[in-house]
Amino acid sequence: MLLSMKAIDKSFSGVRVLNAASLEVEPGEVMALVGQNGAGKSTMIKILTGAYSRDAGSVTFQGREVHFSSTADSQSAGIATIYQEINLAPNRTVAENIFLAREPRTAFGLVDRRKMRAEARAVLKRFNLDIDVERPLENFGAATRQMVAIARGVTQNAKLVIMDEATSSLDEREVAVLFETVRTLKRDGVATIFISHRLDELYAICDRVTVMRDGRTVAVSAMKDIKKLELVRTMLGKELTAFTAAQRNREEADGATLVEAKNLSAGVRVRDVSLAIGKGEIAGLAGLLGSGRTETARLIYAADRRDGGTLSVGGRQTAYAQPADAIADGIGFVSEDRKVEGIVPEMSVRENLTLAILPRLQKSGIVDRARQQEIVERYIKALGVKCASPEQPIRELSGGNQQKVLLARWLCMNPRLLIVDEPTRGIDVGAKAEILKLLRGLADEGLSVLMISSELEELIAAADHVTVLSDGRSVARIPAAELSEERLMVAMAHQDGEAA
Amino acid sequence: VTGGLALADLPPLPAKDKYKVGFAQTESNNPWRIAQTKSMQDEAGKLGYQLVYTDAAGSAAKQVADVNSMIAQGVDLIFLAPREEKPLIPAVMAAKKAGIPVILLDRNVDQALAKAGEDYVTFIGSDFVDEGKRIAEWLVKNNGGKTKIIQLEGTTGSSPANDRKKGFDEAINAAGGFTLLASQSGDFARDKGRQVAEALLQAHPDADVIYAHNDEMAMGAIAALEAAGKKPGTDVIVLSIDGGKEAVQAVVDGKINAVVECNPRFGPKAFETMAKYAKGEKIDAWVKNDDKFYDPSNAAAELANAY
Amino acid sequence: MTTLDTTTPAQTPAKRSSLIWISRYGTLVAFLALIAFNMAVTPNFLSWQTLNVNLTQVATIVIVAVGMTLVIATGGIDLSVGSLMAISGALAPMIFLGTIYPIPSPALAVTLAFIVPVVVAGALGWFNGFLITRWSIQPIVATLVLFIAGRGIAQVMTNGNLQVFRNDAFQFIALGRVFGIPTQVIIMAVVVALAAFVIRRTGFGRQIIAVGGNEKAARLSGIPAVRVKRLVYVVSGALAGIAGLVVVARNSASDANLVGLGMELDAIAAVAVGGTLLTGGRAYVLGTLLGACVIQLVRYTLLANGVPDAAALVVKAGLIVAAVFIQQRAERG
Amino acid sequence: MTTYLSFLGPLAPRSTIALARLGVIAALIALIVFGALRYDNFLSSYNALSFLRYNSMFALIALGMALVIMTGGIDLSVGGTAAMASVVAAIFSPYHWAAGLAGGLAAGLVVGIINGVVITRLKIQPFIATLAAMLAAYGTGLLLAGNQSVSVSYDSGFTEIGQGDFLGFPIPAWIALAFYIAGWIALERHPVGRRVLAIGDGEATAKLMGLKVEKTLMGVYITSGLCAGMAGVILAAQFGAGQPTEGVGWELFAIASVVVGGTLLTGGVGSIGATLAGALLLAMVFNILNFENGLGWISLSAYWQSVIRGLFLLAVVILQAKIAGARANG
Ligand SMILES: Nc1ncnc2c1ncn2[C@@H]1O[C@H](COP(=O)(O)OP(=O)(O)OP(=O)(O)O)[C@@H](O)[C@H]1O
Ligand SMILES: Nc1ncnc2c1ncn2[C@@H]1O[C@H](COP(=O)(O)OP(=O)(O)OP(=O)(O)O)[C@@H](O)[C@H]1O
Ligand SMILES: [Mg+2]
Ligand SMILES: [Mg+2]
Repeated sequence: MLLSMKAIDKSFSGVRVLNAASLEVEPGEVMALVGQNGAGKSTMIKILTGAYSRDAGSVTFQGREVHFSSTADSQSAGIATIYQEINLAPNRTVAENIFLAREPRTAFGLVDRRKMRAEARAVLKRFNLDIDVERPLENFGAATRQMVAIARGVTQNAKLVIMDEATSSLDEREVAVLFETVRTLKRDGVATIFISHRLDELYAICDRVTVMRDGRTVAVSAMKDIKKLELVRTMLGKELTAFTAAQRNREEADGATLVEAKNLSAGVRVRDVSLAIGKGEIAGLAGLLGSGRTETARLIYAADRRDGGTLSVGGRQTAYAQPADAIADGIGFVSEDRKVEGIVPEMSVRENLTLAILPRLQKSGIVDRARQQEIVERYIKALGVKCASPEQPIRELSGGNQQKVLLARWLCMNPRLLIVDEPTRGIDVGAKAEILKLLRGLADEGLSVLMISSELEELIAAADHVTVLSDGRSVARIPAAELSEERLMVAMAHQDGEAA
Repeated sequence: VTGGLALADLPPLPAKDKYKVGFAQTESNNPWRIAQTKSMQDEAGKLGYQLVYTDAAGSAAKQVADVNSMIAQGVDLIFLAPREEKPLIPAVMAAKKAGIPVILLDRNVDQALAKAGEDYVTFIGSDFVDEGKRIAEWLVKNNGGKTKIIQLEGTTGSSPANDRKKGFDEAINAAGGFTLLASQSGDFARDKGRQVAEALLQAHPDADVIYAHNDEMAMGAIAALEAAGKKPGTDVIVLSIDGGKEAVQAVVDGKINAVVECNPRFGPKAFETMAKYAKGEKIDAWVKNDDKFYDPSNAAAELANAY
Repeated sequence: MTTLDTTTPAQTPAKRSSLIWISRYGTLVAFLALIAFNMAVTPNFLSWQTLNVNLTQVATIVIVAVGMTLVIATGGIDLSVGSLMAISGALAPMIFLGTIYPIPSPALAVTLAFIVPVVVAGALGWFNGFLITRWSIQPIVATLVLFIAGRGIAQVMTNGNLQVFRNDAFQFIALGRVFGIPTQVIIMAVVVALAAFVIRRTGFGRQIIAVGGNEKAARLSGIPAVRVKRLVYVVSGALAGIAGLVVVARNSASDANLVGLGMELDAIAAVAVGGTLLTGGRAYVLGTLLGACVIQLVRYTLLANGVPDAAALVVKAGLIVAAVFIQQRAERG
Repeated sequence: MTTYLSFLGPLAPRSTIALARLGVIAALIALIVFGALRYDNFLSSYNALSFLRYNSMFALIALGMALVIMTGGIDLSVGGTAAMASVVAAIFSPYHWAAGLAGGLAAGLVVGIINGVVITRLKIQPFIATLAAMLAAYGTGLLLAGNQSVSVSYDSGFTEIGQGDFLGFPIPAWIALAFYIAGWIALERHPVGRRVLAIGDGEATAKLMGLKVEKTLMGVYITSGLCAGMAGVILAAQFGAGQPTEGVGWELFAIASVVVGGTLLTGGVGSIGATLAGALLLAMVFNILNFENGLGWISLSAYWQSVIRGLFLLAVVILQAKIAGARANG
């Protein structure tokens, strides 16, 4: 037994989030850890690594009872962790981030910068990532940052690598590379704890699975002995009725175009993007990492300034100066990085949820608390946000629940167009299906949605048509009828082939 | 130019029509300093001299740097109002080494380390210890049975605060019969002086003498007394140092009982001394300012002359 | 609207709001401890006059510190408050004494003497906000500009000279009483109440907190971050202006060299002791009031007990750390 | 091999900070040229050397401040610490010059340790912790000094530390230079520098990455204390006295230097060399103002001087912001 966590209890200000939870990992095995949003997976991990202290229970690692008081301790004991919220230093370079706290040294004890650079490059090459390792990390998007975090994790010569939703912002090719790495680690006898809400991934890579529910460990099983449906049932504690919920209800849009973007461009990342979204349509936006999807969405939302191109919404040419204008025009935007661009951590769930509709909640400047309360309660219930109370600071919520609150922030304003950038990132299967179903339902009522997702499966299931970007250009528009993974992959790789 | 024996080591000052002189002021955050600076500038203007003026903003170290920049600019003579006794020694020595005579204004430097007539020309000014002593002596004579004292000190660590306290305390102790209820810093400022006086009067309602190290704090103390429902000058004796117009007026009004003058108008005497030195006359080691003393007996008459 | 099956019912609501209250109790505990100490030790402590002295002395700090609380809540800081006090304090007498331009009607002169300085101070506050938002200059440096130059401006305006005056109408702001309560104390109370209300109940208050908590997210949620920031600096500037008026009125004299000197540190300390994080995203106006009272009481205690200045500095340092520590402990529960 | 990020190549300069550094150095050179053209004797060795001698103290505290700010903290206690250290150094100076030196450094060390402990153990925000330390340091200095300046010994050789020369350059300048070289190596070449900056990027994150955050913070505040202590020793040695009331406003000077040097007050980004340039630049303004007065055309009052200093600071930070902005949009 490499790791054994037994009867772990943990409460946060009186609310119990772990209740006699346990987790065991054998050397060299890949252990899946699953559960609904807020089940306690991340908390379990943080207790293991010493980021949190436990209230009760024991942790045995490599046969010895351990009591890590800081992540530095667990790291030096041989546990490498890739946390759910990417935790890296944005102003440091990529190379520094990979080697922070264990830099290669020269004979004088100084940093061996050349070696660090070379090694960083080599590691990233393994992930097909050919980036300038001397640039500050903040210059890169969520996916790249995630890859860097992974690179940092797997190069630590650890006995145990923990990946808390490391794949949530990766596309399939990157996931494949990651799995290759995990297999290599496995061959070297390194164990992995793999947390993910994408169940297919679990079947692809994991040996066993531990299921948590409401702070308890409810099942441990070999991966091959548990069917997907049963796994879901164990996680949710009930049947999942709406697993394939996002069925298209209409075969084609009714013709009225809501958004028409033509030849958008900005900087080097968006060069020439055109797309159109009909009223009541869910439009997908697909592309490889770095193809400019997020940037395009931000241009439409006026979060960034565009250099060229035209945008019309509802038949009128628009020139929003800032997001507030877009919002006033009925556009909502769920950004891909909830920690940096989404939540206001110290504010309560209530405040976070109603942030975008503040102007509407005011009567002569004063917030109408009763209405606010009512809206908040409705959406907490509708999306199944798990929180102690609406007054709980949002930072205390689990990642998936934070994501739900952010979705609610936009749904409650009844937008005409909702832009969602990786909307189901970090959301459990149950909730994901329900969110997709919800979006579809809203679309049927007339909402237009622009959905960016790295999960092709999800796009295929939900979108009425998908616009494919490559290298900052829109290269294809695929109607629902023709959507398939192969078709998308081919389109996405379009210019890639030329560049290589 | 030949001087007396005492001048042997001093750099000479050639006789010229126009000079470029430096004036290294300590700070300019109170009326007294402002009056001093103005007096120096006016006099220089009158004589048609060029005055290089620096302000050390209350830092002895910066003042040394200021003097150094004057030396670099090659002034003929430096008037220095030293912020402190000891830390300004390097400035005096640097000027001497550079062949530039220095005249000290209003505060002296440590006599163990630099000597008037050897290292610098002379010191023009009053004696802070003596000021404290003079006001104490007045109190001893005229206290009318009032003996419980609150002292508002100047900025902690500054030499006028230290000296005015020293002179006063020594004289009061020597006389006997007085109690110093409290002695706290009011930073030479009216607002702070008032706040401190308010608090001290509250803690010591029996106090019947307030001695402030400068006019500003005395005015603050008067405001505090009035707020506490006491009559300044009658219920409580108020004493001050500096003797600016406002304070002398307060003496006339009966709100301050006595004030020792510490005249900031150095200009005429400073440049006069400089002229004498240029002529090679022998200068005393200490050119004393003769400061007035205002009390009800002369305040009305002298009011017009107060600075 | 499509509704969903809720997966998990929300857990038992914890008493969140009471937790926030406890965090304020931390400062309160420190405050009460000081009062108890004084009752035991300081002569003549329990009297109306003591209360009066302390309240009038703390009023200006509180007025400034409330503005500082808002600024800090947006993640900024305002070092220029002391200098703005000096400018406002220099301007007012110049107006009613007719130094700038003789105004025949005394009533008009006094009215202008109230309005103009506060507006000027607010405008300079806007300038701070402008620097910060237009060029993304860090607040501590942007306001350092006026910290240095502002006092210089006040000194240049008055040539450094003291302005002494007697003007009952103007000085009502500091010497007057309404129902027996000193005017400045009333101003303080109104400012505190207003700010507390704005923070808790108004949209603007929420915007301040959101901008301080996560500016990017706030902007993406349609909050005009730039405008919010500029506005809080205007408020901070204007409040500093009011405080400047109170100080000069109280002293019957305006000294551009000294009015508001060191105020920024007092105000920031009050904010911190009151439990507002200097990193932004939170604002406890009542906490700030208590924090200022704690600091004032510490000062009073040391003075009244004759602790020598040098030693008082050390004690004050210890007490500030202790107060903040208690405050934080209470908060962590 | 796919190179789907290759289009990111052409973005020229590595970072905003590099440009800010250029900005401050350009401003410094411009100011020197301005002074040399406008004033006689501005470039005289007398002026240059006394400038360096005096401003080495400020350079030192700016160095400590820079490190602290890079972690996202702030140290308001530097002025008070320097004042107290000068008193301690003066008190010990009669025994041996080294005793004075050690005494001053020890005083700085103590304040640094206290700051570190209060910040990392009691978890009190740096602004408040060091504000309190500033008060306490002044108080202690005044108590030790009995409210007045304390003479140093002129016999033990202690004054050489402040007044002496070595190879034609003032010893304080050599000391500051040595500190800066050490600081540069630590920050740019030693692993500890990466740690300092990573903490500034986000303390919680740094902790999760397994950095010994508290230890590093401790070290940084101690370093700042030592720098202030060294400045205090120079203060005592150069002016022949321990001065308990000196140092007022030094912290703001240091903060301004650091920021002008392109270090972000939010932490995570910074440069040692540019901090030095920033300190020299701001100090140069004082020097220029003194010379301007000497021209006698307009005798600038102290009041105008502060207005001009404020405007100068404004110009420099706007210049830097513009450079940074141009880069961000380009
Ligand atoms: N610092 C905290 N303070 C208070 N409550 C917390 C804190 N951290 C986590 N929680 C609560 O603990 C519960 C478990 O959270 P955790 O992050 O472990 O969930 P998770 O299983 O990782 O969920 P997800 O799949 O959404 O990431 C949640 O209800 C969350 O609100
Ligand atoms: N300033 C920058 N300098 C260098 N690279 C950058 C910069 N900004 C973004 N990038 C990279 O360019 C890519 C394009 O970002 P964008 O978010 O537009 O694309 P995306 O298709 O949405 O990718 P993602 O999958 O990361 O969301 C990002 O992945 C990021 O790595
Ligand atoms: Mg989680
Ligand atoms: Mg993206």
